[in-house]
Amino acid sequence: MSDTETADLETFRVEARGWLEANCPPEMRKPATSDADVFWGGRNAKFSSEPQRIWFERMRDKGWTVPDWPKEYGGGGLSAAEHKVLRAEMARIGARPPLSSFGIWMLGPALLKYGNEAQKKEHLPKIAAGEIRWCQGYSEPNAGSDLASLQTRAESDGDDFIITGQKIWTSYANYADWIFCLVRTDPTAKKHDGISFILFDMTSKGVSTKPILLISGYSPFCETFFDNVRVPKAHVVGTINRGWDVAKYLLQHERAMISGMGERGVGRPLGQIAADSVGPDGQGRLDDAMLRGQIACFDVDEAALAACAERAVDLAKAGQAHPAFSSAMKYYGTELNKRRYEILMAAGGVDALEWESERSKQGARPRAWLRTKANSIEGGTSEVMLGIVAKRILDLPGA
Amino acid sequence: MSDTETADLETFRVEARGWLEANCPPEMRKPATSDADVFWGGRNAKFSSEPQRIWFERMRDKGWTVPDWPKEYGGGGLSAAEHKVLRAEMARIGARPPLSSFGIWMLGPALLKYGNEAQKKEHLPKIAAGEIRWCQGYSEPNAGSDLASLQTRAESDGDDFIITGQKIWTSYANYADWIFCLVRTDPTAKKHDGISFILFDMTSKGVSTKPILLISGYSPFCETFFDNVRVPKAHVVGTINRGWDVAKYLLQHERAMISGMGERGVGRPLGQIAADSVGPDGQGRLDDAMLRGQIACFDVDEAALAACAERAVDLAKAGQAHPAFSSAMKYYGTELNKRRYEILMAAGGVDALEWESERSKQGARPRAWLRTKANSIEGGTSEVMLGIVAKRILDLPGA
Amino acid sequence: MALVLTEEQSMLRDSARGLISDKAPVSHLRHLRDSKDPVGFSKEFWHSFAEMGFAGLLVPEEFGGSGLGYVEAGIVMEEIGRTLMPSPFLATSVVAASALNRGGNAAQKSEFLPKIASGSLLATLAIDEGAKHRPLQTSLQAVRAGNGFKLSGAKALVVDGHVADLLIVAARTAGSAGEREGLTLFLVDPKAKGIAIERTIMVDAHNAARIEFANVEVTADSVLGEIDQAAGLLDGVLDIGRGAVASEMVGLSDEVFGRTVEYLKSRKQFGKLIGEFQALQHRAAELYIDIEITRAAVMKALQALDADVAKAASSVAVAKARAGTTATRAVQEGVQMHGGMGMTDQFDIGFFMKRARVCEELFGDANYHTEQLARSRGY
Amino acid sequence: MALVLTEEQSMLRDSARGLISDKAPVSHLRHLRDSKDPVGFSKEFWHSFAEMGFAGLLVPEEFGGSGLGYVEAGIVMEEIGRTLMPSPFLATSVVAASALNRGGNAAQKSEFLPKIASGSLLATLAIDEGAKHRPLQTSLQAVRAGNGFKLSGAKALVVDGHVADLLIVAARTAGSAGEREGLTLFLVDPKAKGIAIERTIMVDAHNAARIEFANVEVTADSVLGEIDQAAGLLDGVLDIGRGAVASEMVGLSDEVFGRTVEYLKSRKQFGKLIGEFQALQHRAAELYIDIEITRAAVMKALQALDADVAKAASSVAVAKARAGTTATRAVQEGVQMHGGMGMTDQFDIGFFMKRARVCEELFGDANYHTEQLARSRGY
Repeated sequence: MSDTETADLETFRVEARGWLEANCPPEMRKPATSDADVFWGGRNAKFSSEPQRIWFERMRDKGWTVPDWPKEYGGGGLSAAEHKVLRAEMARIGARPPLSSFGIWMLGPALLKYGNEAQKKEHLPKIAAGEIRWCQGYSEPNAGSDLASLQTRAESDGDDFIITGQKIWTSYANYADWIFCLVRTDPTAKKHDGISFILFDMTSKGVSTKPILLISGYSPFCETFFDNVRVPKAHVVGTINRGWDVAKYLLQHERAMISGMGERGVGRPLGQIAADSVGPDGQGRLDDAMLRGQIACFDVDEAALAACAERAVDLAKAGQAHPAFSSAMKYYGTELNKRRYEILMAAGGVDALEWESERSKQGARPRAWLRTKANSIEGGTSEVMLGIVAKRILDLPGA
Repeated sequence: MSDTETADLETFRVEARGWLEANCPPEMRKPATSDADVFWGGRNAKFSSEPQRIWFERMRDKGWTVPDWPKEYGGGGLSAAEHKVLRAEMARIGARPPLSSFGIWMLGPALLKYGNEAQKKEHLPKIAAGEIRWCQGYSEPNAGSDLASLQTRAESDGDDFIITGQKIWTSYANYADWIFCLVRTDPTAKKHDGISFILFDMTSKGVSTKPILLISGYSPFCETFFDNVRVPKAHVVGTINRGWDVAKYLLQHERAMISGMGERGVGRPLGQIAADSVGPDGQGRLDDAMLRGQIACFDVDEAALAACAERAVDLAKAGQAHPAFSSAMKYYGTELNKRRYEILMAAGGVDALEWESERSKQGARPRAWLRTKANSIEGGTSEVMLGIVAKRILDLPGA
Repeated sequence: MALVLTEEQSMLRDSARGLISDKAPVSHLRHLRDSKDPVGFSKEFWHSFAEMGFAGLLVPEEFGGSGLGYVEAGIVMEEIGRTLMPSPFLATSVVAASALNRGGNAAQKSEFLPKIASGSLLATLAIDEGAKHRPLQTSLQAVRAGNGFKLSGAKALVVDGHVADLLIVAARTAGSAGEREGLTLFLVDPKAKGIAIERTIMVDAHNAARIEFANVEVTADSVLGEIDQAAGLLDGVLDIGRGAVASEMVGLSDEVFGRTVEYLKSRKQFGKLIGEFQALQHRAAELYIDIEITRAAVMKALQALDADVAKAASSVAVAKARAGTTATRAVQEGVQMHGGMGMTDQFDIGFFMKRARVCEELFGDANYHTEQLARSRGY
Repeated sequence: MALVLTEEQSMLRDSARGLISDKAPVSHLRHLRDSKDPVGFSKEFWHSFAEMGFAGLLVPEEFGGSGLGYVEAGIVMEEIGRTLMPSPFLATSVVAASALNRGGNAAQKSEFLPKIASGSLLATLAIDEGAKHRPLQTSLQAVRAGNGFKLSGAKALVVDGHVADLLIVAARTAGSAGEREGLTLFLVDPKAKGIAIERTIMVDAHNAARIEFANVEVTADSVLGEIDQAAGLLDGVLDIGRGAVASEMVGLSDEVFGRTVEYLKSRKQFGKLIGEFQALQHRAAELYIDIEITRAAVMKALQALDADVAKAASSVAVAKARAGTTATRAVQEGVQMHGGMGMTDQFDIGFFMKRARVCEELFGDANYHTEQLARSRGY
């Protein structure tokens, strides 16, 4: 980086810091404590508080719901370096994201790469402004890990497709305005061919949804049914029958996102949480030597993973990242998060077994524990991730 | 068991105890401390001590080198129940086996089941009497785990086969008098067919051996070469081209034997050995909390495996054993033994890193540690064992 | 003794399995949960259970029971583990019956054991106070008052605590938390003044309660065993309970494994049955081996208990520790191999994961028992 | 700082790799071992190494060194790990150079650092006395005698102890074993009266010695750093050594993994390349991920050392612990996947297993560092 660039970046940092200090309401400087406290946008969006509204609107007006998207599509137009500075400054004061959105995390990057100009103009600004809430129609009941074997049909009818089939694991489908969806447009082609990536309105005739109850209780997941839904062919992103390319690109974003999930590095350290239940022994160590060992091994691995996540970003910036590395991170991050919750359950003992009491916040810990079991399934199972590493990184035969 | 049988067994126990007390020299009532201290028999056998000779000859004369073989073949003719009593009585006074022999452990059971009368009469008594020392010619350099892909050829020439090829991992081939060997008698058949199980003298023209140096140092293993070795067809055990049946039967005996190897339950407990190096903490626990946890987990698993080994015998006696269960035991037993030695190395620290000093008994511990790494390879790799369990016990498709 | 079931034991297993799988499959638990059943188990079924002699399985014949041993109790627990049937068997028929039988005087035995055998009395041991199982940490106070005692304190996770007719309460009559001396067991009527019982809805939809004691008066007759000297009695009773829970976990592990293997043989992905994938085959084989080894360890512990409860501690520690790690592995592999379906409440597999977690905590988890083994071996 | 190599660092890596792989492949170590070489490394090669600036890599430029940092030292160590080259780099150029540079006075620095940089002086830290790495347990006594001290005691596993020209000896001038206070470092001539050095032939065929000190006289000038206050200096120097050994283990892990993957792609069994077996693919993928995570953790630790040695302890503990478990896994999988061939001395893979074991023990094993992390976090 040249000296000029460095100086410009410093100027930007000072400005951003000043603006954030002046504009981020104090209430928005701590993490959301419940799902209701997260703003997802959309046609029926409601703000849970006035500070939430203010924070969202100010950030939206600056284009900072999507700081690195081009300004013409409602973004902030920041460079990668500026975006990193902004993230650091937001983290400094604990500012929460003003808008949560699958449009931002998933569809946006895919549209930017594969969408035509009309599609970008139509959809990106509404995502940036939180006007339209999106959901993802990928998984199907009989496809599972073998995503590409999807069966939802899109039959050609003049300028339209007529879509019929079923999706599963559609997060927040019951709240979403639009869906980005994989459909089979050529049933005679090989399974990775003949798939198209298409967008449509969830209020279209023939769309219905049904929430899925998980082992952890209520969930954002739905089953989603399409019964002869009519969608213009112009809503296909990229080339017809080449939707798998778009899907793969988007999956990489999803995996990178999931691998960063969980409570890594936030909240109280496990050792302290365990101390609440088991107390210290005569030497001030946790009075459960085996649990203590498990926590210590976890802490070593968690710190190492944090370094690796940092390095993955740096490698990407340096253009040295392997495109499949997100699968490696997804695998390890989700397995580690499951380990974390196993330890939390052991540390919590009897207290962590209550399911419906006030005292247990309606079983917050056991529900979170059970929820983590899906981490290694959703967004590509651990087995699929290992297969990708074996094939694409290690180049093992037949993988 | 009827009351009469129980009473007879008690009588036998009293007699056996009396005979052992009277006949087992005191020196033979403790484990052999070195390989040289083990008596393997054979044409060139030498006794390492007078008590060793006495003990061997007295046991041989009673048929108790092979207590449960028929008397007509040099055995003791004991029933399974009597044999168990004899083993218990020998264990009571710590009497060591009078004769170590692949003839007893492997070939004998196979001959008893598959040999013809002439073969049994010819070979079994010499095994029982320690006159002939046998080695096993199974593995080949290019076969490895895929034992049945062996390439050693036996070409028909009148009443003889002419054998050419190479074996590897032939234990004590350089000391053995005869070999039991798998050879390919029909190169056109499918790989498991066309194999024969054949016996021949290691002094035959064209046989040569070469010891293999292991990562742990000198080893009993050899490479064994056959260059146009002439062997009468009458030396085939079982049917020509059906040798794989004999081989599989024998492998089960070998696996059961290996799974019982290692120092399980003998010698000083790991916790005590570790205490020598790391000492106690303020509460009397090992002053290496993580190592202590590993030892404790090991102890749990070792005790559980001991129960399972006991149960496997009981199941076999009750006729309820799955024939492939020896693969399960082989897998776990060898993996556990490797774990044991990893712990021993960690417990030994710097002292366990010396390789050639008097103090370290010429690196006894690190050599034993390295040697254990072969446990999960020899006699069928851990991967092959898991495959057998998946296929034969769990009946998983395509396993 | 051979580590295989005798013919009589096999018959017991078959009869328990027949009854339980018929009358109380997993859907039975699901129904009790979804209907928010106030009792949490089927009283009607418990009576059939008692009629078949299961409720009094450990009760001596002179008190109307079957007079069987811990191996037999384990056999029933294993079958209970297969369908996750909620029932008073563990708390009443195993733990409380053993406490009364081993610690009770003639009057106490005659009063309570026949009722347990007939299925008319439910009883439970109230021991743990903190988040983790630490029997010697008991600090519920029993202060002498006149001829009797007054109990004050609280108990967490009392199995069946909200339906029990009799509480066996571990209290401290002397010494302080952590000491072996000074523990006493009391037989307490849950309807006594000063007792507050809160049913806790648990993750596994089985029964448990928190119980508070505020100056609860009990007579001197209510002492079970010797005053201040309950530690030894407790050790034995808890080990019996541990053996029983370990058996339940073996049944649970075996069942969830069986269901998983069936799924591997029927679910297709990438054009193959997923059971054809070698990575899953190896993991399934490892899990099978794990379960078989644990099964043997648990059987060994039950036989050791039958031989001499006082000498079974090491075997029991090994069994409970192994059962915990094995069941945890079995349910984790079960959910993972079932994929997204395994995460839905609609599939039964999640019930096994939840119950395994509670069993792991009951009477000490794998960490606790591994630690006990290390201490008993002096390192 | 970004966790990627700079252009200069990449060039350093390439040049180290070129030199080492060319002049000191694994066969170099094999030859030294089989010929029972009395020195245990190639002096000639060490001079080329010094000429290229590697010997004085950490020595400040004013003393004739390259003045580079711990990241750069780690780069060289990683390459050393790839071929298992025995050399004085760790003991002399990393540990001893750091001790002198961080703890030495002007005279000591001027005397020794230039010689280290030129490759003409070999030095080593003598610290461990027992079987395990426990720096505070140092009990070698240094008793005041006149203006100087007399040293008595013994050191185990002194790397390069039989060829060193200078020993940096950790001794106790006050307090007792286990205490931080009272440790002092001394610069000792190994030819001094009262010193007995026994070369120990190690499992990895690298160099080490046991050294006994019997009333060895040293002057007051030989004290490195402050009397009684060496613990802080030692912490830093040991952490630098740990970072270096962790780097060696990353190189070793990566190399053994690379060889194993190549084997998977070339060895056939059951009519397939063994790399086609999914169970092995998944294990290989897991190991790859393990190595990459460890690589990042080690790089993080080296950068932390470069930023501030005194604040790097946690990062270093994480790095050394991870490096130990990863290398252990890598060599175990390496041998197992190579099958019987991996067990033969003829294959190189066993050399990696042996060296990994020694590296694991050097400056504290994974258990030690995991324990340190737990303590530093207060649980």
